[in-house]
Amino acid sequence: MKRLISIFLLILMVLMLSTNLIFAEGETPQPQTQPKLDTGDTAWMIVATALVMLMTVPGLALFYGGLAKKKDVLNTIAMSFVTYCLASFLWVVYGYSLAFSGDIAGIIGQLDKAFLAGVKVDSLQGTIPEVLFSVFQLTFAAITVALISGAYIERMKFSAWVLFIILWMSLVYVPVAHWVWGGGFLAQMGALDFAGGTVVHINAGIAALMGVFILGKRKNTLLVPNNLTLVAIGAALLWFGWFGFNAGSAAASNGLAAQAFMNTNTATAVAALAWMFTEWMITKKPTVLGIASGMIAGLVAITPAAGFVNIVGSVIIGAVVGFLCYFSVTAMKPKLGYDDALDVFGIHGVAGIIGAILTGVFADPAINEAGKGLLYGNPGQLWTQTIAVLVTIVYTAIMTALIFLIIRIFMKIRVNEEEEIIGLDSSQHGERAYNL
Amino acid sequence: MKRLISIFLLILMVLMLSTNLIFAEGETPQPQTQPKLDTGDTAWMIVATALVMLMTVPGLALFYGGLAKKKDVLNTIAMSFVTYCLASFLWVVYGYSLAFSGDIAGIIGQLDKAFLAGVKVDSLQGTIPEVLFSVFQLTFAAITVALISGAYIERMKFSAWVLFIILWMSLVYVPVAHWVWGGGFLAQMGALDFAGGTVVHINAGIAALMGVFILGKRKNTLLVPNNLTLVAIGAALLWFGWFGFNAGSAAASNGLAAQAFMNTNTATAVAALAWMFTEWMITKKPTVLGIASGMIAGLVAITPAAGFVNIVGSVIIGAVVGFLCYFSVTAMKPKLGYDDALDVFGIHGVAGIIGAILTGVFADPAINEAGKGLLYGNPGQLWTQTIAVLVTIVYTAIMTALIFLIIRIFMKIRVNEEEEIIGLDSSQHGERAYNL
Amino acid sequence: MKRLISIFLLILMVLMLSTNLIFAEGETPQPQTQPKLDTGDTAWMIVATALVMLMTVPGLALFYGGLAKKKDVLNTIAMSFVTYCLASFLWVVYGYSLAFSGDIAGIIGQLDKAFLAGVKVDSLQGTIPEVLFSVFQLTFAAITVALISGAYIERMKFSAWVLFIILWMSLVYVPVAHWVWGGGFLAQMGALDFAGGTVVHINAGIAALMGVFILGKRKNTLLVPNNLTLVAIGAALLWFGWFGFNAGSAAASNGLAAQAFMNTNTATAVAALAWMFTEWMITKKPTVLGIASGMIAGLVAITPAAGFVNIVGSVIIGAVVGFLCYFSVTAMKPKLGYDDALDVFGIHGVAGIIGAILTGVFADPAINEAGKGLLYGNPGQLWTQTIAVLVTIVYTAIMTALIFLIIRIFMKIRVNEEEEIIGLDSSQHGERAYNL
Amino acid sequence: MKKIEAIIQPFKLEDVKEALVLSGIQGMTITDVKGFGRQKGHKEIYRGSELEVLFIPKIKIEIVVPDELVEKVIKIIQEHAYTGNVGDGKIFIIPVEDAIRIRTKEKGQQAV
Amino acid sequence: MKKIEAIIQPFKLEDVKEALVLSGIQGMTITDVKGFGRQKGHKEIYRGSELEVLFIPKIKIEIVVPDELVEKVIKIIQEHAYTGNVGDGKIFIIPVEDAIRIRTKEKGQQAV
Amino acid sequence: MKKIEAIIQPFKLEDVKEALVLSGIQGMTITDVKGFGRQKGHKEIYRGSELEVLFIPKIKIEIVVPDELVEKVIKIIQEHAYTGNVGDGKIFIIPVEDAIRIRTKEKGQQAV
Ligand SMILES: Nc1ncnc2c1ncn2[C@@H]1O[C@H](COP(=O)(O)OP(=O)(O)O)[C@@H](O)[C@H]1O
Ligand SMILES: Nc1ncnc2c1ncn2[C@@H]1O[C@H](COP(=O)(O)OP(=O)(O)O)[C@@H](O)[C@H]1O
Ligand SMILES: Nc1ncnc2c1ncn2[C@@H]1O[C@H](COP(=O)(O)OP(=O)(O)O)[C@@H](O)[C@H]1O
Repeated sequence: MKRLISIFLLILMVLMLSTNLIFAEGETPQPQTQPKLDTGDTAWMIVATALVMLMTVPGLALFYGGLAKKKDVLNTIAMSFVTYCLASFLWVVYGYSLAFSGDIAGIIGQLDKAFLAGVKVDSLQGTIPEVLFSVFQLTFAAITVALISGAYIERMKFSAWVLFIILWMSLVYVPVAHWVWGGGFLAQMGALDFAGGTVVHINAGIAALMGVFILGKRKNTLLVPNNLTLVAIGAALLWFGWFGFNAGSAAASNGLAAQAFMNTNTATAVAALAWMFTEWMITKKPTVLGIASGMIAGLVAITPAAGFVNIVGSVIIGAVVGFLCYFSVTAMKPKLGYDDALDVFGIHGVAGIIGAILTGVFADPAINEAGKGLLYGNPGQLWTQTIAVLVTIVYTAIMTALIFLIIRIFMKIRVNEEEEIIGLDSSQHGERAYNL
Repeated sequence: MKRLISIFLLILMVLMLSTNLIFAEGETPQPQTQPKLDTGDTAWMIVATALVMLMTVPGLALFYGGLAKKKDVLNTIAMSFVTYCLASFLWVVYGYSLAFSGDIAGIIGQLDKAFLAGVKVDSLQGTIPEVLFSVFQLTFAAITVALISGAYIERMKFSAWVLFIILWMSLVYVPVAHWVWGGGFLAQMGALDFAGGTVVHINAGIAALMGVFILGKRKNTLLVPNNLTLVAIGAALLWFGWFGFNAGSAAASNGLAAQAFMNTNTATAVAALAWMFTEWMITKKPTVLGIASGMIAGLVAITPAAGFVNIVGSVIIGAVVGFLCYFSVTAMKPKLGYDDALDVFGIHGVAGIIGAILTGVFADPAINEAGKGLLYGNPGQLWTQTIAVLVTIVYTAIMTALIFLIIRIFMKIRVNEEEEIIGLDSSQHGERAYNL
Repeated sequence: MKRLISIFLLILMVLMLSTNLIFAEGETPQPQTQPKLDTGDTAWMIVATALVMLMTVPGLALFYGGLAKKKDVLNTIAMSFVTYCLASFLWVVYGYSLAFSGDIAGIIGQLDKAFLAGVKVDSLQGTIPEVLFSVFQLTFAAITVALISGAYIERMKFSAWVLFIILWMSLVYVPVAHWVWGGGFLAQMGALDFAGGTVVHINAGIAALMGVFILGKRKNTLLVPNNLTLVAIGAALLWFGWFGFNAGSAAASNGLAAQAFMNTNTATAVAALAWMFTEWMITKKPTVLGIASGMIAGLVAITPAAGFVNIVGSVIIGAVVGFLCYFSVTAMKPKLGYDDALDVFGIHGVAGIIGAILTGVFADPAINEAGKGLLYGNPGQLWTQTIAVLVTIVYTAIMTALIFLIIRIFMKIRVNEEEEIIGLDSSQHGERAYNL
Repeated sequence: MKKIEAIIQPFKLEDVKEALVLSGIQGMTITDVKGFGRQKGHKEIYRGSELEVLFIPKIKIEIVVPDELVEKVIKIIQEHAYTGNVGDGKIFIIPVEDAIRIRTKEKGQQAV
Repeated sequence: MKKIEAIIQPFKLEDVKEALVLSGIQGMTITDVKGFGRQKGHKEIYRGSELEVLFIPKIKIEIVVPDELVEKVIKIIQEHAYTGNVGDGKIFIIPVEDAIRIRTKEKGQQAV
Repeated sequence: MKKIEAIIQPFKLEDVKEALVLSGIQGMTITDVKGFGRQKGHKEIYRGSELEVLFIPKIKIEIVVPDELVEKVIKIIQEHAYTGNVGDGKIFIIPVEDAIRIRTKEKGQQAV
């Protein structure tokens, strides 16, 4: 634990120093044309932020927690909770600034807004307060890291996870967010990503996959959900919160937000049905877990597309992803044999990639002038999308491996066998979920 | 399952063809005066829509799921989840258009907005985007059908339920919604229904009652709630979401929405207390389930009245309904002997009727000029309310019976006895809720 | 039960008469300059109100319910639920009026707005409907009383609790709310309390402490959480709802609301981490309950400060309170030996006091002109804060003791030993939480 | 005295208990157990991961009775727990040397 | 060797265990069971639907002891599980032919 | 016939069952129990309040077998439940006078 703290302080210092030294001469943040604050837009964005927060705490925590084995449920919940808390802290310390303030060579922002320096109560970002924009973005950073935890559960030491959060958020999330949303090189390339298919889901999915290769398999790789009612609550709250995630990414209270809302709802519903019917056909039983899994796949796939495609696009994206992710989870994973406990790669990674690509196909300029896909005469978009996806995959894969190596220097990453058998709730937290 | 799909396609085709053939000459949708988009109204309505979504997924699913027997909890949850997903899909395909686009003889809308054709990102409905209006209405359709499931649980085949959703939504919900809200004949008659007492609750309540007559009793008709903490969460989320349902029905962010909010809160609180104290008097124990049931009764009863009555009206409606529904559930049901598993008729039907009638009594023109009740010198309103209620009851009862007959042609409606005994979670879904 | 009703009617009458007689000559409510309704502000405040409602129902109910013993979980939930319902009713009857309408000698309001008389659909409070302001305030009253219940659980008769709600809300909450927010003497003194640290948390914390002295210890004072997943859901919903509580206290959709949001998020996250790391250091295990407890401590402490301090202030407040509350709960309570079952004093009382004092230190006029703390050259503020805290403590302590004496006249306050052993779910409600 | 231990199908408990009570049996103790035997379990499939449920929920009834009642009790259980399907369960008879009622300190047959 | 099976009130477990440990007993196994007997159950009413709770939660303690300790153990349980109310429970004594400690393969009295 | 009652570590159940089935054992009944013995429990600390978990989750396996199989079954359990740590558990052998299969009314060794 003490080790943890000192490592953290070290990282913090190195980060701060290095960015300042290397990039001190970077250009100053561009002045933005500042229209007046719109109370309606602000109202929506405050709520959207709260909704995205709810996705991690408790949405994801419950979705993952319910799927964990009975003896690991609290550890699984704790991973999401601590991620949200740590990410919240790091974001105001340096995350926001490095991702969104200025730009250095298209790669990273600057540190001038560390501790939100210069972000005044009346600073605006578009028509909403900048501080609101900052906390909205914070919730995205938090959930991205938390998503990864689902792959690692039932074996990873809690202290190693805490260290992982700090490193991965700093070295992977913040730069990638800058590339896509902060004026970095992917943004400049014209990659379409309405609400974070690449930054959030592909990013998390690949990190999950890479991590489980390094972590190794659990002794018992069976999925034995301790409480599917928690999974139902979690999936529902994720859907509910995702309206903030996707419709909130319009950054305004307008028709585009409404369209993103409708697309999100449609693709999710269709994906849940697609998964359910596929499963029904194949195993003869439509499961609640299947419906819930389909929902998540649909939500992920529509994320990059929500503000670009029309309703028909949404239906198709939902149907495709519900169908394909069923197989990525039930066929591909067993075939390849990696132990992605809760299918973070199989759902977030795969659906994220499908969504990013299909955005390049279905983006309808009648919905949003900013995006024109293959079907509307712009095949080049597909290429741009592919590049953006590949860049993210490569960067994340390498960095995640590196981060595990760094952690290994300081501590064991896995609990020992006995701790794994008795469960991480007891060994890591000294608690039991239920006293029924 | 394949049967299910082919049936669905058939229905879809028939519906599309028939409405187009018969009603092709229907008048075009009336041009509406289109004021500018208001970001505040839009912000509220986006959130209201998300709130109503939350009522079904997971609100109702948990409320019902917690009340089901341990071996049927997932099936009960699945019924709500699949309803929301299917309704979401059907709504954008043809539901919205038939309910809200144009009007043919006061009975049904047209198909010109199938797949939201013509609903542009900047189309407005009042001061909010039309696409937002459409998805808001979608959430109402979904919950109405989902409500019915509570009556049928612990015995109905999942495939039969899926088919029921499609048929009932198409043949009952959409037309009735058109009559009351889409410019159909009840709207023209001047029936007051602020947020859907008739369309949603009476409609669902009667369908529930009719259905259980046809389905027959369960082998074990005892109520053995597997998890009352889920019931508490579900009831609370229903209340929370209902603010979107009722205050959202103002379709704007204004004093009327606020009044509807306050009325909703007041009637619900009073009804919960009324039920609790009645029960306390009679069985000597105030139960958590009683408090939760009273809440729902209050929410239902205030639904048609929320934007019409003043605070005193709300208190009285709440008190009356909390008191009466206690008896409809504990005395009337055993006396009449139908097996309405979770009291969908006893609560939604009865409270819906009480609310609709009392709206005709307490509607206060000082709150909303559009409504003037008996107490304010307009006894005719009471008559109009009664007609609207009766029309809905008769139509729903007949159509629901018909729908069950149709389903019977294609498949068995009930699971067999052994499946009922081992529970529907296992027989329909092959899952278990808890591994504790 | 009958006794309960007659007592209630009595109180009501006495209250109404006395205030009217004594204060009939009080000045009329000041006319306020009434700007136009802002739909954005209204949208946010509608949502904020729903969010604060969610804090009690089901947030607090689950947080407390999950921590209760298995045999007392429903009773614990019922205490929160019935509180919200009763408070909702009493608030529209007389609570709002006495707290917020007019002012008599700085001590109490008037009864002219009983049953919201004169609060029209288009009456405004600032830029939002007055009826919305009223229901927003209602949710604060409800949660304050509900908070107290956590200290008394597992021993108090449900009927005694019902009576307590009525008395405490009328005799403690309403006056104190008037003093601080309704134009009463503390408001006039210039005490800073953005969202209710004093009125809500210190108030509840002291009432909790005083009550447990009078109630006496439970036979089994061990904390045996029946279901920590409920605690996780409850804590998360409290955090989510608290955005409405704190950012909603800006009463507008603007930069200040955004700042309050960000401060709330930051302090909460930091406090959760501070508690977790402290615990990790001391007991070698970071617990989920510790993280959740730290969250609540952070939320409480930032409450008075949310709209006054900057981000650095939030971090410090969070860190201090997470650290100190760990000890107030694990060291101070055992040492002093009172049986505050769920640490209402240890968390709400202590964190509330810390927050109120630190607001006087860190209030930054760059955030909010209305507040200037010690660090910004205004040491006097610290004194004002201290006075406000002390006044509340003394008043609440005395009144709570008095209220218990009054209740004792009418009924036993504790269940008997056997009922305590078999659990309050069975003895008070005749229900069981789980049939798994 | 003997202890009769019967492993039965859970949904037969109500019937069996009813019949025993009618026959004058005044006490019994039941336990939720899981059984493994000729009755095959089933599979639950969570995201393609097959969970074999080998142990099937059963109820164990324990009744201590005087020797002369053993036959009667066995007969009742046998009749009322019977469905004819594999998995109906077993009855075991185990010797009991003594019994004590805690409340009254009675011993032997008085105690049960 | 004998196995002493005691069915007791759940809230007496703590007392009984404490007393047994003090007397030198080093091991026991407990099970959550439900009992039916002279002690009446209660009714729970959910929306007017009465759920009769006939089976009352009890704890079963199993202790295997050498013959010479039987009396002592019975006495301790009897004293510490006693409240005097109906439902206090029973103690049964059952013969045990052998015992083995898995860890050490010890047999007989050594094993318990 | 004997009833073999084995108290084992929960995570050893799979192994033991597997081995028994391979050896030809066709039925058994298992119960979730909690054990107290030489193996020390642990403490859970909830907000500073220490909850001593003295009773440790164990699995009780009950198998009724003809006398001639007793040794074999004991041996298998002993081998497969063994870890060498305190808390591995016990095996008790209890006489059974008769067994009945409810489905077929078979008695004695046929029944198990
Ligand atoms: N040898 C045995 N020892 C203890 N319990 C047994 C034994 N054989 C079977 N059982 C119990 O009896 C139940 C029913 O046995 P099974 O072989 O499935 O069907 P049947 O009793 O119809 O032959 C099992 O689930 C198990 O609990
Ligand atoms: N004949 C019996 N066989 C097995 N267990 C019994 C028997 N009679 C009673 N019990 C158990 O003993 C418990 C207490 O018995 P009961 O008749 O209620 O009270 P008391 O022991 O005071 O006479 C019952 O709940 C049941 O678990
Ligand atoms: N005398 C006994 N009677 C019944 N069960 C016992 C007895 N002694 C131990 N047990 C059971 O055996 C388990 C293991 O015993 P323990 O003393 O902890 O370890 P070991 O078996 O290695 O000596 C205990 O948890 C308990 O369930």
